Amino acid sequence: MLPGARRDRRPTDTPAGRWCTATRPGGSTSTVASTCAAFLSIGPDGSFGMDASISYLIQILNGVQYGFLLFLVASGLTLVFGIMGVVNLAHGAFYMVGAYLAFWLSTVTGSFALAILIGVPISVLLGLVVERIGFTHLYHRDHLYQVLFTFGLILVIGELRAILWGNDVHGVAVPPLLSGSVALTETQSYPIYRLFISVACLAAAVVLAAVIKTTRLGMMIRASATNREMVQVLGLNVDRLFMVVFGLGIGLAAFAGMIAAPVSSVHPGMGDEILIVSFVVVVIGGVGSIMGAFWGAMLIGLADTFGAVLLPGAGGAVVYALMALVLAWRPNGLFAGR
Amino acid sequence: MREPILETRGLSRRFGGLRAVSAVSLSFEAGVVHAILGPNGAGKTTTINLLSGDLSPSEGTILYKGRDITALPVHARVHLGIGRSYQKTNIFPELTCLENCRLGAQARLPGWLNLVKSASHYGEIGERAERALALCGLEARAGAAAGTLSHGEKRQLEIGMTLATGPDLLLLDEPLAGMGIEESRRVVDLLKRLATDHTLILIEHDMDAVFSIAERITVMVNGAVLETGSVEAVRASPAVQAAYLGEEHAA
Amino acid sequence: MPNRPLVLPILFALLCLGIALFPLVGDTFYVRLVAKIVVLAIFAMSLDLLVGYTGLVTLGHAAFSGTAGYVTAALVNKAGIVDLPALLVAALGAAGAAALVIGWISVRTSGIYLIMITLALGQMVFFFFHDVAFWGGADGVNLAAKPELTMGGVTLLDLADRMVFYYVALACLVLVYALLFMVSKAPFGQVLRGIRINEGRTRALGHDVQRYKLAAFVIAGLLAGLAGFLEVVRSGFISPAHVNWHESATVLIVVILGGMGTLVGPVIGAAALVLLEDWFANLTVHWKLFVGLFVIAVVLVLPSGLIGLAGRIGALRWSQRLRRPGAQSAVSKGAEVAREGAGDA
Amino acid sequence: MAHLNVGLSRRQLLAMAAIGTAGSALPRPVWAAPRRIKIGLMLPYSGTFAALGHNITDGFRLRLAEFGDRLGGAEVEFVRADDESSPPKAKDNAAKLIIKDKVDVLVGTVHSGVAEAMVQVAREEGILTIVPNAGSNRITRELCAPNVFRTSFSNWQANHPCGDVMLKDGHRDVVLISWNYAAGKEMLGGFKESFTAGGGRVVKEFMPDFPKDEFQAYLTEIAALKPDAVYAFFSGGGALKFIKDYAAAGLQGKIPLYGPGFLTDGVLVGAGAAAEGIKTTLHYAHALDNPLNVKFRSAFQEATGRKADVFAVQGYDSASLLAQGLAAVGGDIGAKKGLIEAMRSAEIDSPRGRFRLSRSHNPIQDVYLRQVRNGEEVVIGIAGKAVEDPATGCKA
Repeated sequence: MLPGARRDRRPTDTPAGRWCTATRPGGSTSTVASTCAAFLSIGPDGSFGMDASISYLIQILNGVQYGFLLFLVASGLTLVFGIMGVVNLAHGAFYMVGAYLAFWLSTVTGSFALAILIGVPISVLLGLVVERIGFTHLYHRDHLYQVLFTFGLILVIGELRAILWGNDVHGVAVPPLLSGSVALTETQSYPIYRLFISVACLAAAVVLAAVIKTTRLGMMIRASATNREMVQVLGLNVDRLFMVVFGLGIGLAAFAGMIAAPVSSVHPGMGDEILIVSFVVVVIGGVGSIMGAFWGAMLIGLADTFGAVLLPGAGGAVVYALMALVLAWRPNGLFAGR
Repeated sequence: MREPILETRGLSRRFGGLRAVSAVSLSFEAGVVHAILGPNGAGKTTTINLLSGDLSPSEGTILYKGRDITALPVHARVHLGIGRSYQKTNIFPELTCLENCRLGAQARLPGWLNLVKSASHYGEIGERAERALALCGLEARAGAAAGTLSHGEKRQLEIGMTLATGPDLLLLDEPLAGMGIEESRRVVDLLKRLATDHTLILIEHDMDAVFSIAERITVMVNGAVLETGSVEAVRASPAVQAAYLGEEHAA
Repeated sequence: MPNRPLVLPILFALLCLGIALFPLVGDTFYVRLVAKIVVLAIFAMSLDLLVGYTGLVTLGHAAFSGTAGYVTAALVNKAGIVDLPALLVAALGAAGAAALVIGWISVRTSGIYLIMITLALGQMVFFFFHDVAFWGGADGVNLAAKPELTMGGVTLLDLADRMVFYYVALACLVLVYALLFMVSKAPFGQVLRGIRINEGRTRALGHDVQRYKLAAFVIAGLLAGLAGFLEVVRSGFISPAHVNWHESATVLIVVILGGMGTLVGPVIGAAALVLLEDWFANLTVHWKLFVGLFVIAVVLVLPSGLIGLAGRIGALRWSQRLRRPGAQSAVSKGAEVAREGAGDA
Repeated sequence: MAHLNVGLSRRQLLAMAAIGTAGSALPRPVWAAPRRIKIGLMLPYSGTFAALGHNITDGFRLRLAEFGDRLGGAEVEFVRADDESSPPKAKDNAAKLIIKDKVDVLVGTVHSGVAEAMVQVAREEGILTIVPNAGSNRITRELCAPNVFRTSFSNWQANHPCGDVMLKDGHRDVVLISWNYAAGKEMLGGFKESFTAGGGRVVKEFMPDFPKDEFQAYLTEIAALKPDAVYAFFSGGGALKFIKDYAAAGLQGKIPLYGPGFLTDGVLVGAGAAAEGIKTTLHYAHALDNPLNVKFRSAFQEATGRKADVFAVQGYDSASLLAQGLAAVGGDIGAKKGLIEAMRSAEIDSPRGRFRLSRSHNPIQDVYLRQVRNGEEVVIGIAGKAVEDPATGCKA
C-alpha cells in the first residue's frame, strides 16, 4: 500500500539483511542470492530486506483472506438488495449466528466440519422463516420500514443469542487437520487455517459465479437484477426466487461467520462490525453489483490490513477515507449500473 | 417566417447501443402550435425529454430564444419559461388542485430559501395559481385532493400546474392520452385557448385533434425527422404517406 | 393541508404544559427522565424534517448531534469556555458544517443509496471521534463544567442547575417546534413536501431539488446539533456511542413510533421509547428483546405511529392524511421514469 | 438476576424511602429499630464483562456472610443495576440507583469509562462509593474525592513494576500491543514510564480497536520486527485469543511475552500450552501462599462452585472496607465524617496480603511477578513492594 508511510524502522538493523548473509554460505547460494536480490529490489520501505518482503507478502495474504470473508457477506447483502430491493441491516446478525452455531455445534458434535454441515442449513432455515414471517410484508413498502424492521431484528436476534449462549467471548478450535503454520523465515510463518479460509471462500465465490452464469436460477437472478418486472412477465415464480435468493444470502453470511469463528473468535458485537464494513464494500462496489462486491471487498480487506499496521491508532479510519475517496470520484460506486 | 423560439441542432440521444434520437435539427417558431407525430418508438417522448432537460443529449445543442441551454438542468429551463406536462399523469395526489398549482407558481419566486413567511401569504403565488387553475378549467375543484379527480381532470391539472410556472413554451406529451370524447374536446378547447399566447409543442396520437390545432407538424420515424412543415405540406408529403399516414389510410 | 384542524399544535401545547408543570409533582428521578425525553424529542424533530417532510431516509443523523456534543465537550474541557452563546454557536456551527459536507455527498443519491451512504458516512464520523486521541478515545469524556449565560458579571442561566436546564431544554423544544412549523408552512417547506410526494415533478415545476434537499439537510443538522449540545450538557458525558449508527436508527424509530411528518409525533415517540425502555429494563436484563419485538410490531402493525393510531381510534379524519406506508420510494419511481423514457425510444 | 430487587423488596424499598426522608428531616432517633443499609451494586451483569460482575458480587456477599449479613450491626439490602459496560448509560444508571432507589452506598464497577462517569455522579451527589475493579488512573487522581474509595488497583500500578522486570530480564527493544481504549493506553503508559526511564526502547505500539481480536496483521508485523520481547494487555476472550494466536504465529518461545496479570487470568485452561512461559505482574495471584487466601479460595468455591479470581478478591475486600468503616460508626451510614475517616485509615486483611489506602483512597499494595509454568500460574517473586499510585492531580 503506502510503503513510504512507514516511519520508525531503522534501516541499519533490519533483520532481513542478516538473514540473507546468514544463509548465503549454505548450499544453494545462487538461488538464495537471486531471491534476495529480487526481494531487495522491491524492498517496500526504503530499507532492504527479505523479512520485510515476506512480511508484506503475509500481510497481502491476510488482507486477501479478510477480503474473501467480506465478499461472502457483502455479496449476500448486495444480491438481496439488487434482486429483492430490500435493505437488510440484520445481515450481519446472521454472520454472528453462524459463528455462534459453529461454536456450539463444534462443542456438541466435536467436529468443526460437522458443525458447518449442520449449521449452514440451520441458518438458512432460520433466514427463510424470517423471510416468510417478516420480509414478505415489506417488499412493497418504503425502505424506511425495511430499515426499522431489520434493526428490530438485530435487537431480537442479539438478545436471543444472549439467552441461548450468553454474552461471553468464545474461541473455536482450529480443526487439527488444518492447525499449524507454514514456516517462512526464522520468526515468520503463515497459519494453514487462514489459507484454508481463502480457498474455501474462493470456492464459494466460484460456485456462486457459476450458478449465476450458467444455471436457470442464475438466469432469473440476472434478469431480475436488471429489471424486476421482467421476471414476472416471463412468468417466473417471484416468490420462490426471493426465497432462494434470501436463503442464499443468509447461507453465505452464516458460512462466512462459521469459517471465520476460529480466527476471529465468537463475540456479540461481531455481526455489527461486519455489517458496517460490508455496507462500505457494497457502497464502494456499487449497490447490486456482485463484481463490485468482490473488488470492493478485496480493496477494503487490503486497506484495513495495511492501515492497521502502517497507521496504528488510525486504522479504523482508513476504510472510511477510502470510501469517501471513491464516492467523491464515483458517487454510485465503482461498478454501478453493472 | 416568424422568430424561432426553440432550435435544436444535430440533437442525438443513445441508450446503450440504441439510438433513440439521431441528429434531429428542428426549429420551433414562437406562437405556433407544433405537433410531433410518429409511430411508437419513434423517439418523440425522448425528444421532449431532451427539450425539457429531463434527459441530456449525447450530441447536439438546444437553443432557446437564441441562448444555448443544452447544459441547463430542468429547473433552470423552467425559469427561462419552458414548461412541460407528462404523458403519464404526474401530479401530487395528496395535495389539493390549488396546492398543486401553487407549487408551480412558487417556482417564479425570487430566491429559493423562503423560510419565514407562510406560503399562503404570498399574494402573487396564490393569484398565479388561481389563474392557472381557472385557465385549465378546474376552478371549481380547487379544494379537492388531486388524487380524487377523474382521469380527464387530472390531465387538465397536469397542464394547469405547468401553466402556473408561467411558461412561454409548453411541451405537452400526449395531453389527450386515455380520454373520452367529451374530455378530449374540453382539453382541445383549452389548448386552443393557450395557443393564443403560448408556443406549444405537443405529441399526440389523436389525428383529428392534431389537425384541428397544429399549424406545423414534424413526423419522426426511428429517431430521425422524416418530414417537417405546415400541416398541408406534411399531409401532401409522399414520404410521410408511404411511411406513416399511408398505413392508416390503408387500414 | 386542507381542513386540517389545529389538533396537532394544540396537542403539542398540551404536552409542553404538562412537561412544564411536571417538576411540581414528579419525583426527581422522573424529572430527569423527562429532561431526557425532551432532548430526544428535539433530536427526533430535527430528523422529522428530513424523513417526514422531505422523504429522505437517513441513517447517519447521530453524526450531527455527536459532532455538536464533542465540540462542546472539547471547548469546555480543553479551552475552559463555559459561555453559553459561544458554545451554542460553535456546536451548531460544527454540526451544520458536518451536515453540509455529508449532505453534499448524500443528496446526489436517493432511496437505498441514501440510506447506505449516510450510514457509511456517519460511521466515518464515528471513527473520527473514536480514533483521534484529541477527542478522548473509545470510552468518551466527561464534561468538566456546565455552560452558563452571564451578562455583566451576573449569571442569568446556570445549566448546572437541573431545573434551569430542564426549562431551557423545554424552551428549546418549543422554539424548534415553532421554527419547523414555520418552515413547513413557508414556500421552502412546501417544496420539501413536493419532493417527498413526487420529486421528479417538483423538479419539472422549476425547483432545484438538490439544493432544497441540501438545505433541509443543513437545517436538520443544525437542530440535531442543538439536541447534541443539550444532551452533552444534560448527561455531562459524550462518547463515540453517541455517534454510532445505532443512535441514528433509534432516533428514526422515535420518529416512526410517534408518527412522522407531524412534529408532535417525535415528542410522543420520544416519551414512549424512553419510558418503555425504562420499564423493560426494570423487568428483565433481556429488555432489548422486547424493544426489538416492539419495533418490529410497530413496523408491521403501526406504520403511521402512535398519532396515526390515535387518529384511527378517534376516527379523526386527518390521520388518513399521514403519509401512507405503501407509498413508493423515490428510487423505484425514478427507475420507472427512466424505463419509460427508454421504452419509448 | 435483576428480579432480585422486584417484588417484596420493591415494597420494602418504598418503605425505606419513606423512612429515609423522614430521617433526614429530623435528627436520627438513636433507639430506632435495626438500622438498614441499602447498597447499590452497579456492575456488568450482561455483556463481555458479565462474569467479572458476578464474581465481584459473590466475593462481596461472601465477606458479608462472614459478618452474619450485617455491617456494623446494620442489616444490608442490595439493589442491582446492570451497567452493561456502556459508558453512555453510566450516568443514567448511577443516577437511577442514587435518586430513584436511594441507595446509601454505591459499589461499582468494572469498565473504566463507566466507572469515571459513575464517580462523577457520586461526587455530585456526595454518595459513598467503592470501586471494586475499574483501574482508570483518573479515579484516584483528578477525580479523587473524600467519598470515593477503590479496593482494586490503578492501571499505572499494575503495569509500572513490569518495566524493571523486563529490563532485568535483559529486554531492551519491545513491541507494545493493547486495545485502543483508555484502560489500554493507561496500562501501556504505566509500563512505558518505568521501562523507558530504565533505558528500554519501544519499537512499535499497536492499538487495535476494542474489542477487535483479529490479531494476525499485528503478529505478522511483530514477527518481522523481531523485538526482544512483547508487552501486551488484553483481557477475557481477547486475551485468550491473543495468546493462542501468538503461539500459532510461531512466536511463542522465540519472542517472550509479558503483560499485566489480566492477560493470563482466567484463560489458562482455554489457552493450554499456548500460555506456557508468559510472565505477568498483578496485585494478586491464585497461588499466593497465605492462610487467608487459602481459606478464601475454598470458601468461594464452596459458595459459588467457581474458582475465585482477582475480581472476587476485590469484591471481598470492598465488603471488608465497608465493614470496617461501618463498625467504627455503629452502622450509622449517616455519620459520613467518621465513616470516611475510618475507611481511609483502615488496614485490610486481604487474600492478596494486608494493605492500606493512600491519601487518594487507592490501595498501597505489593505487585507480584507470576509466570505460567506447566499450565499453572506460579508466583516467582515480587515485582514491586508496597507500590503506591502517584495520585497526580488529586486535590481532595
